[in-house]
Amino acid sequence: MNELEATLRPKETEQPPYPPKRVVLASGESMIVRQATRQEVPKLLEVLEPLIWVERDYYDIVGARMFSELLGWKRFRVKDEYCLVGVMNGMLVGLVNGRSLSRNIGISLHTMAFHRGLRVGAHLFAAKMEYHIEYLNQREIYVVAESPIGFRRWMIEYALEERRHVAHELGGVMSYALTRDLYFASKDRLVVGERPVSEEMLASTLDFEIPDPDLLVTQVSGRAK
Amino acid sequence: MNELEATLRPKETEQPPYPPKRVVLASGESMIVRQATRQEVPKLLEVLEPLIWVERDYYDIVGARMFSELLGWKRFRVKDEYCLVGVMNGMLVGLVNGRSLSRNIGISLHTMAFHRGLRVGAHLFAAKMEYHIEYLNQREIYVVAESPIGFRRWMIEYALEERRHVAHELGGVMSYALTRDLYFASKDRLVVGERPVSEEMLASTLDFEIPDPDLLVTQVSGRAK
Amino acid sequence: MRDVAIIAAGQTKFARTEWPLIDLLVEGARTALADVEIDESIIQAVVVANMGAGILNHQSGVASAVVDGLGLFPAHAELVENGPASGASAVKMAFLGIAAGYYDVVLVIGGEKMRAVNGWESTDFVATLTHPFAEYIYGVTLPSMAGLFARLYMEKYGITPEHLAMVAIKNHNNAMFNPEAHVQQRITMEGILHRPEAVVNNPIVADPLRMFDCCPVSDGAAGLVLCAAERAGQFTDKPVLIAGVGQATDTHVVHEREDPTDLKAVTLASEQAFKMARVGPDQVDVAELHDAFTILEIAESEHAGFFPKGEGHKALERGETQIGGKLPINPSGGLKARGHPVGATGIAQLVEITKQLRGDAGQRQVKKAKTGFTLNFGGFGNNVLAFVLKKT
Amino acid sequence: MRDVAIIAAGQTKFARTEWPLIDLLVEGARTALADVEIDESIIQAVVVANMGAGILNHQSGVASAVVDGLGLFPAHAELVENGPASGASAVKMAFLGIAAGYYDVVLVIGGEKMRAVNGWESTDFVATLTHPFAEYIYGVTLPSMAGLFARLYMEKYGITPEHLAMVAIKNHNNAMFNPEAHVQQRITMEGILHRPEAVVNNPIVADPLRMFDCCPVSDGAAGLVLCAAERAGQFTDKPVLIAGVGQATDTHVVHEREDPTDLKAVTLASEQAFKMARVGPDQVDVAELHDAFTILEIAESEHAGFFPKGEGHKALERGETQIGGKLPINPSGGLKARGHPVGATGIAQLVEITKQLRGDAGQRQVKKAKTGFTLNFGGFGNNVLAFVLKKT
Repeated sequence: MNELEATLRPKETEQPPYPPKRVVLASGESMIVRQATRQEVPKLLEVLEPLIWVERDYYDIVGARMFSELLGWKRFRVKDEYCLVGVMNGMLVGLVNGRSLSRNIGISLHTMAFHRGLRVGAHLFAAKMEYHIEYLNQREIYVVAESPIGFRRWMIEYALEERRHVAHELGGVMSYALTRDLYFASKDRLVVGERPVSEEMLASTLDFEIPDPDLLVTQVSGRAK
Repeated sequence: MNELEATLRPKETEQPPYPPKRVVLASGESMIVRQATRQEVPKLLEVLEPLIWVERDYYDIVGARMFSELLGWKRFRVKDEYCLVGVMNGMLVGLVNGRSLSRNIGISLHTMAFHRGLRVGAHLFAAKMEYHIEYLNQREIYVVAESPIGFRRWMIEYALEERRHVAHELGGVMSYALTRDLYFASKDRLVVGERPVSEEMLASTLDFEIPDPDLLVTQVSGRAK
Repeated sequence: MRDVAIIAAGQTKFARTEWPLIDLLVEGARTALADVEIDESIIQAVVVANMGAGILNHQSGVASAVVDGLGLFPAHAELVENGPASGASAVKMAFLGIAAGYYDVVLVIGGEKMRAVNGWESTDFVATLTHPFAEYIYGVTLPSMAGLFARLYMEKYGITPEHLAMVAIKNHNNAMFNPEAHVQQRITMEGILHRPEAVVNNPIVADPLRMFDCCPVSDGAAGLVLCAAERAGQFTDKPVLIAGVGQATDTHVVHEREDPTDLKAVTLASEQAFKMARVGPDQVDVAELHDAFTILEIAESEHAGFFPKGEGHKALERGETQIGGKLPINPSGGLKARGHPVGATGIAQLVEITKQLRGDAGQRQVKKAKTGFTLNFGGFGNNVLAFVLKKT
Repeated sequence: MRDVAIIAAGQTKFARTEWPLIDLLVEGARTALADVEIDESIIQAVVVANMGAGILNHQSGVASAVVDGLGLFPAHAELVENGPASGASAVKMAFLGIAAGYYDVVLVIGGEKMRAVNGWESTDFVATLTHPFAEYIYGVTLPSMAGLFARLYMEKYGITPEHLAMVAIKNHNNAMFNPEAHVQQRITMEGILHRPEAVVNNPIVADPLRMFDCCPVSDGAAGLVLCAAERAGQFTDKPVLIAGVGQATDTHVVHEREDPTDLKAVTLASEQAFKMARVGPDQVDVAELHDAFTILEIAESEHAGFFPKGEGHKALERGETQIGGKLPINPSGGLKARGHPVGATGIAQLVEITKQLRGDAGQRQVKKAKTGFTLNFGGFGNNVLAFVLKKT
């Protein structure tokens, strides 16, 4: 690493990993939630790319931001970012990302589900909160939403606390916080799954397939085939 | 007048009278608009009294305020107030009142019509504006509305100007102003009628009848008979 | 197809009321039911006509609610919506159920609670019948559309503002004798058009249409009891026969019509009704037309076949459409003065003709009326229904 | 009364779509029309079923707009609203018009564009069918009402959450073979009820009802072409006869019912339909019931007469209501998995039964189906329609 690069690259903090877990979904199928690696980022970008044109429900902004965040992680331009993926039957069904702002504060970035009707997004968002609170041991996580749906789901339904003086790094809007208290109050109905995950199961997630982009756009945009 | 009364009684300014006019309505009937006298106030109060309980369209607050304003005029507790009545076929069909705040500024108080479908209210409001601008020669009139209907009709449809720093004496809400320019711009479609009114016609308005209170409440409240 | 008769008819006073929608509809139904001695348990179905329950009153399932209000379980119940022609459509539906032999007795009740919202909102509400992407989004309203239509029609046929005023004056006069009319106010040509005061008395709404060219915004309900003709004699000695039912649609977007002054759907619906009733327009003794705007009464009187195209205003001039004239139009006061609670109108028209044919129309009675006609104009002429009624 | 047959049936895929309401309805109609070779100019009327055009889409005059979209002028057109039973009501209206001999060929098209609004708003929209002053203002929603009903019903008859889950699992399985179904997702008892993950997989919506006990919020349209049976042979060699049509209403306010677990209107409507069709429930080979909530499929299967009261869940346990069982219920996936665009549902049920009776239901075909039954449940059981269809 040359000197300039060292200046441009944020210093990373050593962080405990997210231990993979298995979640049995409504269908009886298992979804493995595990941390993604930097090397997997190009594959994730491929999934996100077609979504950056889908205006409905703000998929465009969420897709584009997640694209740039993951790319930032890959190119060493975001400090302490991580990404969790959900893999079911060898297929990528969703991803979430976030980062640490400091020792005590986590930043929730984005959540995307590519399979409908099995609450993949709910499980992944919960896993993200679990990581920040239970493994990174942070005090609270700053959360914002691009879409009204996200706002209703997290800010309102989980009664997140306002942080009037914290402009979230995603666009500078006022932050909401998921605190340790809120997390543990909701944990029973929010955070599920089994650990450890067998070596074999984990191995099945390593070379996951990604959803067909056309089908994906059709699904999320509601456009007729 | 004793000394105390002189203290309690606002000093009145000599004001030019409103010259009566005749307006031919859609029905072909004539409405005479003329200034009411202090002596006529009790009769006007009698008309207003039942309305102070009609919540619909804010008849209650308009009725109660007008009642107190006219009573204030009668009991010499309001400075420079006047009232115009509309009389058709010997029957009171509407009234408006206002007062002068100063040499240059008029205050629009209230407008009430007791006959539906012949635009009595529109004619009377216009007569009030005519009085302030053309006879009292004022610069502008401060207008507010209690009801959304009034607001739409005057503030919006006539594009009255905002007077952000003038709290109207009716409740302290921000005032809107009808200026001389606005008046003359709208005069052609607002202010009509003929002068002079014959002695005979004027005489026919002197001992006007007042509308039946039950019928009046039914009309304004929309309650089924 | 079985013959169907009207055995009861009634309406609430059209007005601005404080009643919620369901109460209004129930009251309208009660008024109709009070017109005949009938064991209410024989009513097998209730058809409700309404256009704005969702937009104006934030309600659905209205027909079921009306059955509940009337205690008519387990009577069948549906709401029929066809814009301002909802009333006639509901009557057609009830008619078909009886004609089929599936029902014997059906209550039809139309109503609208329009003054639940302010005037701007009610204008917007009615505008929801226009094409959402070709008309509505550009801010078109029904008065503005009628204004454009009036301008064209007047130019084409030499109609003057005075002719429009004549319609209004006539209908206001008629309504003086209709205690259920919303507007009971005589008006004069001088007061609404010729005096300088007319600019205030009768301001322009959508040039060339002025305030008195437009119907008021009313709350109200009207109802009919329909019965298989073969059983009608059990209930009344003056059943009125529904002899003809016609309907036609036209393009949604008005500017897509080859000739916007040609109200094709009015012509077709009227022809169908006359054909079914086996009478011609010349046999009609009294008609209720859909004068939401004065120009429409003139245009419809021609398209329905009563006068040649471009001659309606001449017949009006000659007084032929007044009570006492050759063909009295809108003896009730019409939409113009009776009022136009949209869901009620088509039914109120039939209520009026029923009364006229029975000889029950009081001071506005058209003499020797044996055949009557109604025309209910939905959308801007894109869904029109016509009925021919006969005295039995 | 003339016999009436279904000569064409089709539906759009139920889903979340980007189509505006009218486009959706037109597409549903096109799908039905593609099912038969017919000169469209012989279609005399279009009856549209829809509940929420006003509230969800700020539109009125929808039926005229659909005629315009299809270019079917001057066909007659009306919209029929009867809450979530609008579809069946529209079919009844079309049926009556043909039975009367007034029409020969009628297109019925039901649809709803529900995802024009968010989930909270669509829940509120459906709640507008409750009593405005006795229910709605207290914040009652349909899921909450169904939750109360489920609690009572389960207690009375010993029904467990597993029974409810069985309905959901069965209907989700059926929908796997229905390409038009909104939800195509197998679910398991373990995943939705017994695993610890079930708290997230299947959260409680209105105890005891969980997410998978409730139908999704869908956009979609479904259509039928109805024809006088005597002419049906001209168009198809597999006409399906509308043999019975039944309907009944009940109190608007649910708590005014003597026994809230007694769905009187379901019983009466079914009895009327069976009586008219001259068959009994035991002769039915396949049924589509209104499972907006899983508990309703069980309760309706009893009230319609298929099983004794309190035994519906036992028949379910025994697998009798599965495809291949004694009486397959909701082979289409039902409202639960096909989806429930409210105005479309009653018609989609008839589309499914038509396909079943024709033998066109593909992998979900019920063998030797000759007689079918549909039940469309409006309000919370205060306006219910039942149909009996027969293979010809």
